[in-house]
Parts: sequence; C-alpha cells; structure tokens
Amino acid sequence: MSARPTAPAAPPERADGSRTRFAHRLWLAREFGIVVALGLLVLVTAVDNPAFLSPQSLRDLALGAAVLVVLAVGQTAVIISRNVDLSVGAVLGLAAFATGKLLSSAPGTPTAVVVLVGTGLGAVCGAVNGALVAAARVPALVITLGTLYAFRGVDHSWARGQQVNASDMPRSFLALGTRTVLGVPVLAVIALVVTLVVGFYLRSYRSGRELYAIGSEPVAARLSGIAVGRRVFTSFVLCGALAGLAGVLYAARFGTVDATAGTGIELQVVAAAVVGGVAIFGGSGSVHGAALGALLLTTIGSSLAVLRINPFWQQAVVGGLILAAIGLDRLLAVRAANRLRGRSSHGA
Amino acid sequence: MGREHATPLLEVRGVSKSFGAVAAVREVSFPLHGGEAHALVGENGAGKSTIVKVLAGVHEPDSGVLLLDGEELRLAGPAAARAAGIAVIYQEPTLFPDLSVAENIFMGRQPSRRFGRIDRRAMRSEATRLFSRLGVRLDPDRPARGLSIADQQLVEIAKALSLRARVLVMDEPTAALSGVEVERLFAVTRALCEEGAAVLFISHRFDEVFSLCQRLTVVRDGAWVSTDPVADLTVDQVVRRMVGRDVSTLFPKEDVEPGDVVLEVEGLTKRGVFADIAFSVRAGEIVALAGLVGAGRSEVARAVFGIDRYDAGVVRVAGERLPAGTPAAAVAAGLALVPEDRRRQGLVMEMSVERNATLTRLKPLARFGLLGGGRERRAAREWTKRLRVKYGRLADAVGTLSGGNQQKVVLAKWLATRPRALIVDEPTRGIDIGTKAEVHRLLSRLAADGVAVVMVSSELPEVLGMADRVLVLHEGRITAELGRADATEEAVMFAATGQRGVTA
Amino acid sequence: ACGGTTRGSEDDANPAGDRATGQADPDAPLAEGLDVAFLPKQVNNPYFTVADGGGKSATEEFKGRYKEVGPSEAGASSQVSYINTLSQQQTDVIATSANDPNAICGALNSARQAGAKVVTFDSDTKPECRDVFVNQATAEGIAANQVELIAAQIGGEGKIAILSATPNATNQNAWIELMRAELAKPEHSRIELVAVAYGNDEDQKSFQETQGLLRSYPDLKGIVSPTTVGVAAAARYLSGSEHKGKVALTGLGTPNQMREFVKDGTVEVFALWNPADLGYLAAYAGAALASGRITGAEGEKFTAGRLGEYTIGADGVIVLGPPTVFDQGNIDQFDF
Amino acid sequence: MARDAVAADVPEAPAEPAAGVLRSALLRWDTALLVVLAAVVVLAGVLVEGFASGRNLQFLLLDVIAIALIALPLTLIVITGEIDLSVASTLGLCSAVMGQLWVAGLPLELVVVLVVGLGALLGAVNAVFVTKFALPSLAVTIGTLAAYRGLAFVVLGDQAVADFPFRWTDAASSTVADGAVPWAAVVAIALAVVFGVVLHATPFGRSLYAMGNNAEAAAFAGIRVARAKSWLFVASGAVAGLAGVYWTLRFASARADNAAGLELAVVAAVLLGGVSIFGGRGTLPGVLLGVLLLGAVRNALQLADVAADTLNVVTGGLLIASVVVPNAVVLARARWRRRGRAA
Ligand SMILES: Nc1ncnc2c1ncn2[C@@H]1O[C@H](COP(=O)(O)OP(=O)(O)OP(=O)(O)O)[C@@H](O)[C@H]1O
Ligand SMILES: Nc1ncnc2c1ncn2[C@@H]1O[C@H](COP(=O)(O)OP(=O)(O)OP(=O)(O)O)[C@@H](O)[C@H]1O
Ligand SMILES: [Mg+2]
Ligand SMILES: [Mg+2]
Repeated sequence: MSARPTAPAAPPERADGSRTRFAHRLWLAREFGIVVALGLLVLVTAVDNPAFLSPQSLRDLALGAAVLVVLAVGQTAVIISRNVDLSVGAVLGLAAFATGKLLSSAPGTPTAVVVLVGTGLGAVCGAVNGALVAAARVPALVITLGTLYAFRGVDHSWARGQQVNASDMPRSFLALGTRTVLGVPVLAVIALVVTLVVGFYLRSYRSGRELYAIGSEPVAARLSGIAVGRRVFTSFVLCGALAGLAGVLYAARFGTVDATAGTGIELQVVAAAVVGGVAIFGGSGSVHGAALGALLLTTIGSSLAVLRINPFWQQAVVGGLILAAIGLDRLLAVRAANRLRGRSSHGA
Repeated sequence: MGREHATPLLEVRGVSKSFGAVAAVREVSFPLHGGEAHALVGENGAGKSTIVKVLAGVHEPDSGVLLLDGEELRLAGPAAARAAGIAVIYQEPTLFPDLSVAENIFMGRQPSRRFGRIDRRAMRSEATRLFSRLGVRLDPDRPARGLSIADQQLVEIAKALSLRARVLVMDEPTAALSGVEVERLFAVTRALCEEGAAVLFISHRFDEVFSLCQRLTVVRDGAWVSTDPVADLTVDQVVRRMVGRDVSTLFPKEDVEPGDVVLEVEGLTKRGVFADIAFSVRAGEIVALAGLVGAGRSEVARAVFGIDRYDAGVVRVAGERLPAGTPAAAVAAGLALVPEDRRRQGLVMEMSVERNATLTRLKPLARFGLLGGGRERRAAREWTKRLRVKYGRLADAVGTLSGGNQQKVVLAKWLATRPRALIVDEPTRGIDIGTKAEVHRLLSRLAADGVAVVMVSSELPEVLGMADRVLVLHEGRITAELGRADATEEAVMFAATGQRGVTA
Repeated sequence: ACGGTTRGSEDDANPAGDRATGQADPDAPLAEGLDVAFLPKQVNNPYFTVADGGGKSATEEFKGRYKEVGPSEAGASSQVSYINTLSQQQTDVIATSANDPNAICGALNSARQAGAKVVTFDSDTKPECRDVFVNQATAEGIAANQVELIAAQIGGEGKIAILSATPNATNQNAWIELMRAELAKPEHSRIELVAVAYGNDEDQKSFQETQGLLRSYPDLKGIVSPTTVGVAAAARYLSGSEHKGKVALTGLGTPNQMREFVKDGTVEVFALWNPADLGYLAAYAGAALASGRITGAEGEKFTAGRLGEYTIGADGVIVLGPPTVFDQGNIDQFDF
Repeated sequence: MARDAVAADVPEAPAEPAAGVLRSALLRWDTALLVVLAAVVVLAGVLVEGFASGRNLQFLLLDVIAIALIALPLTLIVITGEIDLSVASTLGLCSAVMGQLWVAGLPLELVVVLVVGLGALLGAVNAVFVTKFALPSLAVTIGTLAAYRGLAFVVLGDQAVADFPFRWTDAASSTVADGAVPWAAVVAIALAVVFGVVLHATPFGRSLYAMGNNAEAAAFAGIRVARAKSWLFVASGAVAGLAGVYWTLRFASARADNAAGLELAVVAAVLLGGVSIFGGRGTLPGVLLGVLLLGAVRNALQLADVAADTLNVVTGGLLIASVVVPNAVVLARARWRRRGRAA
C-alpha cells in the first residue's frame, strides 16, 4: 500500500442538544403515529358526544382494551422474533373456560391461585407451540394455525356446550372485573403493568434484545451464538402465559364463559400489533406500540358504537382505519429513513 | 523468532469436513502462534471458509481436532468458540439490520448495570471508542440497515475486536475495503498481535497477505498443501501452489479502438447521495469508477440500472433514454449490472445454480411462452462452464457454493444476456487470483467485442490495470477524470480523498 | 317472515320443494328404532345443547337412536355438508335450526328425496324445504310480550333501544319489525325506539354495544335484548355500571344466565320458552312424520309425549306455546 | 464470438443425473401427499359406510371447490412471499353485490361478469397497498378482510337474496353426464391447469419463486416484482369473485356473511400442500392434493359421526404434521448419519 492519504479524523463527540434529540426521537417513534390517531379519534367522538369523555366512559374504554392489550403484548414478543402465534384466541378460550370450571367446582379458590392456574395453563399451551416451532424448526404460522384448531377443539370437547355463568363464580373473583383502584379499573392496571414489565424486559435485558436480533436476521443470530431455539421457545411460553392470563381476565370481566370465548380474536391481536408498529417480519417494534394499537382498535369499536355509525358500516370503517394506521406508520418510517439517508452514515 | 517449537496457541490438526458428497476440507493441519498473523490462502472453494466455520463452532468437524494451548477443544456452537476466546469475522457480514450499530457489536454480551439491565450509554461509548480506533466515523445509534458492504464489514471488525479475543479469525475482511480502511485494520491487527493474540487472515490480495502475515498456509481442493514463513515465499510460488499451475497476466488489458457511445449519463442527481454525475462510455471501453468506500459509486450504478430512483438527470443506452426506476427496461435496452452484494442482490440463495444462472434470460429461453427443462439446463451448463464455476450438481442450491463461485454465477447470469453495456460493481470481490485473471480477461474480451464496460472497484491495481479511463468519485461527485496514461495510484487517491490541486 | 329481498314477482323456486305429500294415518304406531339427528345452528352453543337435550330425552322415550351433529361455527352454509352426510347415512328424521332460510334448502330437499323427514325448530327455512317447523312462540307473541315487559318497567314512557344478535338473524329481525308495529300502537305512543344495536351474539360485542347505547343516549330508559347472549351481556354491563337500576333491561334469556342479575336487581323480568321443550317437541314431530301419523298438512294432530297434543297450523308450523316470564319469584324453579 | 473465448478449455462438467432432479424434496412432498390421500380414500372406503359412493364424491367435490378455486391464486401469492387473507371477505362482498345487482334487474350473465370484475378491483386495491405503498401484505389484507366484509354488510345489510333462477342454482351443483363430477369441478380443474402451467412452465411463474426467496435479487435481475405481485392480487380477487358466484348459486343465497372465516381453511390447505409460508417453495399439484386431503378427511370423519371439535383437532394435527414430519425426518436422518460415522 503505497498510497497513504491522511486518514479521516476520529469522530468528534456528539454534542447535540438533548432536547432536539428528544424531539427527533419522538418524531421517529413509531408509536407517535398511533397516539395521534388515537387522539384524533377520541376528539372527533367527544365533539359529537361529550359523554364519551365521562369517567365512566373512559373506564369502559380502559376496561375494554385490557384483554386485547395483554394479548397484544404477548404477541409482540413472538412477532419480533419473526414468528407469530395465531393460537392465542384458542388459548384464551381454554384458559377462560378452565377458570370458570375451576371456580364453579371449587368456589373457594383464592383469586391469586386462579390467576396462576390460568396463566400456567396458557404457558403450557405456549410451550407446546414453542417446542414445535423451536425443536422441529418449522414456521410458526403453520404450527399455530394448527394449534389454533387443535386447542379450540380440545376446549370444545371439554366444554361440550356447557356454559359457566356469573352465578357459578364467586363474587370476589368477579369483582376483579369491575373493581377500580383510584378510579382506574383493576383489569386496566393489570394490562398496564404487563405492558411496562414486558416492555422493560424486551428493551433492557440481553435475552429481550436477543429476540429482536433473532427476528432481524436469524442466520446472524445463530452465528452470534444466540441460543435461538431457547429464546424462541421462551417467547412462545410468554405469549401463551399472557394469553392464559387474558383468559382469566376475560372470565372475570364477562362472567359468562363457554368454549367459544375469544373466537377469531387472533387476527385482531395481530392487527393490534401491526397497527402498533410492530414489523410483521420481526426485528422491530415495541410492546408499547402494540398496546397502543390494541387500545386504538378497541376505541374504534367503542366510538363507532357511540357515534351510532350504521352498524353495517362499522366493520368497514374498522378495516379502513387499520389500513390508514399502517399507512401512516409507513409514512413515518419512510420519513425516518430519508432523514437517516440525508445524514449519511459517516459522521453523525 | 523461535516460535517454531513453542506450543501453538491454537492448532488445527487433521480436520476434515464434508457436505454430503462434497469433501470441503480434508485432513488439514496448521498451527496458529500467539503474536503472529497467519495467512490462509487458496482458490475459491478450496475450503478456507469451511475451516473458519469449524474454528467458529458453526461446523463440527467430521474428524480431526482443534487444540487450544495444547488441549483438545470441543466447540458445541458459536457461543462456545467465543467463550474459548476465538473471535470470527465471517466472509459475509451477518448483521442485524433492525438493530443499532452499537447493539450489533455487543449483541449477547451488552455491558450491563445492576440486575442485568443493559447499560446503553456504556455500549455507545465503547462502540465509539472502537470506531475511532479503526478510524471510521459511524454513528453507533444508526440502524445497520442500509450500511454499505464496507461499513458492514467494519462493524463486523469492530465486533470481533471488542471481544478482545486471543484468537482472531478474519475471513476476507478486506474484500470490500479500500486502502485507507485496510491500513487501519492492519494497524489494529498488528497491535493485537503485539499483545500476544493469534490471527488467522484470509485474503485473495497477496500484497495484503505479504504485508501483514508472518506465516502462510496454502490449501487446494480442501487439502493442505504447505505451511511456511512468509519471508521464505514469493507471490509466484504461492500462486503456483494454490492453482497448481502458473497464472497468466493478472491484467490482460487489450487495447481496443472505442466505438460509438453506448452508455450516457447526464446530470444524474440523488439528493444527499450523489450529484451531477455525467459520463459516457463507448463500445469497447472500460471505464472505472474509483473512490473511497461510501463515495457513492454503488449508488450511482444502482440508479443508472434503475434499481433506485433519482431526482434529476438522464440515462441513455445507445441513444435511447431509460425510464427511471425500472431495471426491466434497462435489461431490455441491453444494460446489465453485476451488483456488489451477491448474497442480497446477486443471487437467490435457496434456488439452484441452474435457476440462478438463467434467471435473467427466462423470456428468451422460453418457447411459445413455456419453459422446458432441457434448454435451461443446457444454457446454465454452458455459462457455468465458461466461467469455471465449481459446483456439484446444477440442481444444488447456489448458497452451498463457495463465495468466489457464487460471484462467478452472478457474472454468468449477466454475461449470458449478452449486454451492450455492462456495469460491474466490485466484480472480483472475494475471487481468487486464478479466477480474477479469468474475469479480467473476460471483461477485456467483452470490451474488445464492443461491450461498454463500467467497472466499480475498490481495488486500485484492478482499476489501474483494467481501465481505459478512471472516474474518481468523492462524496457523491466526480472529482477527476483520468485517462489511462494519467491514472496513477497517487492521482486516484488524491482525487478520491477530495484533495484536488495537489500534484500527483 | 324471513328477511329476503326478492326480485319483482318472478318466482321460479326450486320445483323439487314440496310439503305434505301422501296421506296421514293418525292411528299409525310410533315407529321404534328411528334414526333421529339434531343439527343445531352450531354445536357447543349452550342454548342448543339444552334444546337438543330435550330432543334426546324424547327420542329415548320413543326408542329411537339419537345423535347430534353440526358445525362448530354458525356460518350460513356450514350446515350443508352435515345435511349431505345425514342424507348419505339414510337418517330418518333431521331436526335442524337453520342458519339461513335458503342456503340449506337444496341439501334438505335432496335429503328428503332420499327419504328423510325434516323438522325445523327455532329458525325456519323456506316452507317448501321442510316438513314441519316447530316454532318456539309466534313472532307476534314474542314481540307483544317483549314490548309489554319493557313498557311496564319504564312506566310506559321514554326512550328504549334494542340489542339484537347478528344483523341478519332471521327471527330477530322478524321480532324487531313486529315490535316496531307494536310500539306504533296508540297505547305505546310515548315510547320511542331510538336504536337497534347488534351484538352479533358475541359477549364482548354485545357488552360494547350496550356501553355505546348508554353513551349515545344518556336518557335511555330501557333496553330490550331478545337474544340470550345479548341480554346477559347487557345485564352484566349494567350491573357493574352507574346505570344499574336506572335503566330497565328485559329480553329473552336463560334463567341460569340471568339468575344473578335478577337477584341483584339489575333485571326485573325477562322471558323465554323452555328450549328443552322445543327440542322435545321437534323430536316427537319428526317421529310422527316418520311413522306416517302426520304429513305436515294444516290441521293434523299428534301427541308429543309429556307435552300433550299439538295441532299443525298453516304452512306446517307447530307452535310450542307462550313464553315463560321469569322474575324474582319463580326463577329458582328453573334450571336451564 | 468473442464470448466463446471465455474459458473454453474447461473440462466437461459432470453430467446431470436425471434421478437427482426426481429426488428433489418438493416432488417428494407431493408424492407423500398423494400416498396419504390414497391411503385415506382406501381406508375410508373400507371403514366408513357411505364414503365410497358417487353421491358422496359429488358432495365432497362440491364442498372443496370454493377452497380449491381460491387456493389457486393464493398459492402463487404465497410463493412470492406475500399472503392474501381478504379472499373470503372478497367472496362475501362479491356475493352481496351479486344479490343486489340481481334484485336491480340485471341479467345474470352480466351480473356474473360484473362480479368477477369487482373481485379483480378489490384485489387491485390490495395490490396498490402492498406494492405501491410497500406495506406488509399480511397487515394490509387483515385490514381489507375487515373492510370488505363490512362493505358486504353495507351493500346487502341483513338481507339475503335467494330467488335466483333455478336453472342457475341447479347448474352450480349439477354434474357432468349426471355422474359424480360437478361441472363446477371441471371449471376449477381447467383453472388449475392454467395456474399450474403459469406457475411451473412460464418465465412469469419462475420469477415468482425468485422473488419469494429474495425479492431484492429478483429486482436486480430485471424482474418486475411489484407488477407481478399486483397481477397476482388482482387474479386472487377475480377468482374470489368467481368463487363468490359459485357460492351464491350453490347455496342459492346471496348474503353478506357468506364464507366468513374461509380464509383460514384456504391458508391451511395451501400450507398443507407444501407451500412455504416464507415464499419461494411449493407446487400447485401439491396444493390441490392438500385441498383434497383436507376435504376427504373431513368428509370421512363426518360420515363416521366424529364431532366437529374432533374434526378441528384433526385438521390442526394434519397441518402440524405436514411441517413437522418432513423436518423430523431430515433431522433424524442427519443424526443417524452422524452416529453412523461416529461408529
Ligand atoms: N453448507 C454447505 N453445504 C454444501 N456444500 C458446502 C457448504 N458450505 C461449503 N460447501 C462447499 O465446500 C467447499 C468449500 O467451500 P468454502 O466456502 O470453504 O470455500 P472458500 O475456500 O472459502 O472459497 P472462497 O474463496 O470462494 O470463499 C465448496 O465446494 C462449497 O461448495
Ligand atoms: N439504503 C441506505 N440507507 C441509508 N444509507 C445508505 C443506504 N445505501 C447506502 N447508503 C450510504 O450511502 C453511501 C454511499 O454508499 P455506496 O454503497 O454507494 O458507496 P460506494 O462508493 O459504492 O462504496 P462501497 O461500495 O465500497 O461501500 C454510504 O455511506 C452508504 O452507507
Ligand atoms: Mg470463503
Ligand atoms: Mg459499492
């Protein structure tokens, strides 16, 4: 090497004002779009009907979103590792029915035990999914589409058309679905805690970051010595456990459970995550976004009911809004990418 | 130095590895001594990367052992290799596109605070420190997506350095780098050696091998040929051992009388990437685009070919204006682009060699709109033969070929279209010396045959040896146009670093 | 009474459809060993589980072989392959509740051509596709009953809303139309029906729709939900909200689901027929058909075990009887 | 030609063993499916009363035609690495519109053409979102899944249109020469041949595999990725519209909720047929076998009075087995080989 021009100097320490950086991040944050959409939706609805902002109404909103939020959080953990769990609805149904059965046969069971049992059952289902996906190394969509049918079938054969009614369950348990803490429904608090804990885990722990790495580039993950199978398995167990928890919450909230609880909710859950900016092919997105997505979807449902949109139009509007949400998210992502390109990678 | 008889830090002893019927590595042995850089050379497909993957714990050897400090070392996986103090830079960068550069470097071993929480600040400053040591300016916070191959390679290097490993294995780390980065890398590597680390270095560039390494092992067809101190060897000797014969001239440039203008680019601009690029290439000419890594050469090539859209400018092939953003139109007009990233852009890894080789010519190969197996296979066999692609069966997935052979498949699939104008982006990246001569001869013959060739290359000798004219890019602008006579290393480098006016 | 849109007067319906063929022999003995199949809208639906249970006990009484088959989701056409299977199996009696009045017609007719007798219950098909229809109550009866119940609770004045099942549930829509007609009568002139919401017979949706109704109409006085899922969901929402006791709720619900809410005062009264009796009657009607006692013609009579004698009305319709009204006083006597 | 100068002195490449191609994994999956299907048919024919009859074959075929139709373009879409979950909703919307147009007094011939056109249009909407805005198709079609179904209700509300002429409704289930094979199945088979030839023997079909494996490399090879995908979505919509016509006539009932939830059954059949959900792998005959296998199993189990729940468990199990078994075989073989070498 004879040509030896002056090497570029080491980069200067970055001295951006932290404020501009914060604003920049905020703009980049994929969650931002959803917050805007949510705000607009609430605003429009409230202008039409101020009662939409009444405490009872807001409580209802929070309550309504709780189950979907818990499911979406679990789903996010799976999706960011480039998998998907379509069986969550069936797991929810199974756990909800198990909860009802347990309480109607042993009404004295403490609520904490019920929660543990439901969550544990979900975790077992998740472990089945995880084991199949991780050990047999097959696409999760196929496996969980299969277990969606299978778990639901098990649920149905167990229930045989029975229904567990509110009167069969102890009041102390049902209170979980209606009680509030400082005006906030307990279910919503649980959903919030789940979101924060899982979000913190995925953001700040090695094993959490490894899920992102796996989803971003599975080959590289293997080469970096990440225990891909074990991590994926764990994410499915987590997703299953949260679906089980969601089943318990479902039972508490609705009081009536039969084998059909949660039928078809899986697409909603995936939609919530996607609307919340979780990349469907893994690697990016956050549980906070997914939780917001779930909140947005349930709010859409509620506001359409409040706005007394022709019921025939409701579903069409929901679909349109999903498209709008992912479109908006895309727009923000492109904007961010352009910014990156403009700055160039060399020298920040 | 009296290391001959000391226990090597790491020793490869009698290692064999085969994939199905292909014996990729057969009974290979060599020592890696602490404080020494050891070169591993061989033709494409000789089994170098396979050895690397054995050292990395990716492949379990079928037979043979690794000895670390004289003790047998069993690697259960990449994590085990890392734990044993072996850091590996793979031939193909394997980054996580969605994660930040810093996180890519530290994945799986991020610095942590109390309760296992990741310490992002420490991670970022550590990354910055590594980059400044390598003399590159990469923002540790940006995602890895969109990094050029060179930048990706630099991140890989930073990752390996950050491990502070006792054994550093580098599989063609310099293939995508230009002189400046290479020098930086070597400086860092020498410093590591001084600290007692052992380095295994793979490259097809002999100047690098000879400037960095103290010892050299040659492999051929998966078998060990020789291990000697570099001081006892000459390039010709090494090449002969590698190839088993003498290699004709590396740059067999034929002089051709240029014909009509075939490819014409005017005022091509893409905001933030390149601006006001103008050049024209005549039939029979080879025009090189030179520049430092990240100068925007590949971006220009992509825009010309229609992969990327541009903000302003015109591209003409044989006088016809090409619509922007449609590679299909470019192909129809007789333009071909051999991209720089063969894994992502050049090949469909899961598809067979045959399917890849014919992918650009599906329409011409069809009869009455239908494809029949025979014609495709014949076409594929013809072109893979011409380029000496080494493969087992045409039906094998192209991903199982060695890097150099993959590159040849990319070339084959484009040459088969018989283009009027050919853009090659780093055409010999990762190609062994024998084949390189082959590719150069090929490019030269193509030009002689009336094809207009644009060659993007980071390898200065290649640029100087092959080009009729050299265009030098600096930060997205053409800073110099040098005729064959004026194109010297100094002149190109000065223009590439933006130091105009300094006499070459 | 089905919500079909028709094109002009042109009606070239399936010519294979025919009812009441042959001659009835009222004295023929009830055949033993009949294959009786119950095909509900959806298996695992608690309502149909109870109804089919009634059919099962009836079948046991006349020593037939009972079975229940059906789809796991209530799609309009999902019953067709089950009907085909049953006709392939030479079933004697098919008792079904139709998800769609038209979609299963062709399959039912080919089953009848293969020798099966078809009884519909709960939800009818087009009359020409079955032999008899066992109606839980006349639509007029239900509509009048529901309006009466809600009018009494809101003191004959104020805004009310209806929470229905799916937007295209045949009987729901028939009842809603008749309730509108009922409300149009002068004695109900001060009651205003402000909205019809659809809970799709899903718990969660019904729950949300109830919330929505109360948000949109803060001065709502009452909700009528003539569907078991809907009324239970609405009751649950009311019982946990500030509207409990202020907004009246009635509808069609099962005592087991509603017991809780009647006891805690959310709901005063509601109504329902006994679904087990419905299935029981359907099974007996099927047996009578298969034994040749009846053909489905108007005016024929048959005895349905413990329920006593029934007469076939116009269009082959058999009416179970008036709905039972449940309240605090009598609810504990029922278990279904 | 100067190009002939290139490496003319290379030794002959080894001849391609023809058996090697035959041994490819794809073909093996198709054969395995065929074997399993034959086994199911034989077993059911022997064990299940009523299975082996012409009438039952007719019922079976009638039941799978809609799934088979929709599966054809979906196979191509999944091979390119995309997915279309809106197919069943497209079918529903087309059915609803068909009802309205018929009520409005249009001749049925015209209605059918319009409805298929509408399906194509709905597919084009998906195509725009997926290719122009570069959104993930899974997300887009979950959106249009809801939107189209909603529009179906907007169009037809809670009504059902049922008075289609008997001639037409009868044609939907009438059979060739009064045998067991419905005319509709003949149409489906003809379409399957078209799609099969396009996928397996044309440059277009070949390029689908390339873009499914690596869209970027396909684009670099001059393949019009976006355009190809767009056409596939349009085809998917059109065929879903055609399936809507079939569905409406077969059940003599145009309803907004027709075929709700059918998308999962179609996806299940496509995956069972050996198409990789990640794209780039799969064959059309495999998918047809998958459709038939699912249909035959369900039909046989129904005839054997197996409950719907168990049926779902079996469907799910089949789906899981379809991906786990081949992989397990490969893994087991690798382990066996390793052990053999160690010994
Ligand atoms: N995973 C695999 N499956 C099958 N064959 C493989 C696989 N990996 C490598 N090979 C074969 O092993 C041989 C050695 O390949 P390897 O990648 O080690 O070559 P190399 O020396 O690194 O070549 P290059 O200089 O081109 O990078 C080649 O013939 C290649 O086709
Ligand atoms: N998709 C992208 N997003 C953001 N930045 C990009 C993207 N693609 C390229 N860049 C950046 O644009 C600059 C120009 O890259 P380009 O690949 O054209 O350089 P080059 O001159 O060809 O060098 P080399 O190929 O040797 O890396 C680089 O800094 C690269 O990191
Ligand atoms: Mg290599
Ligand atoms: Mg480049």
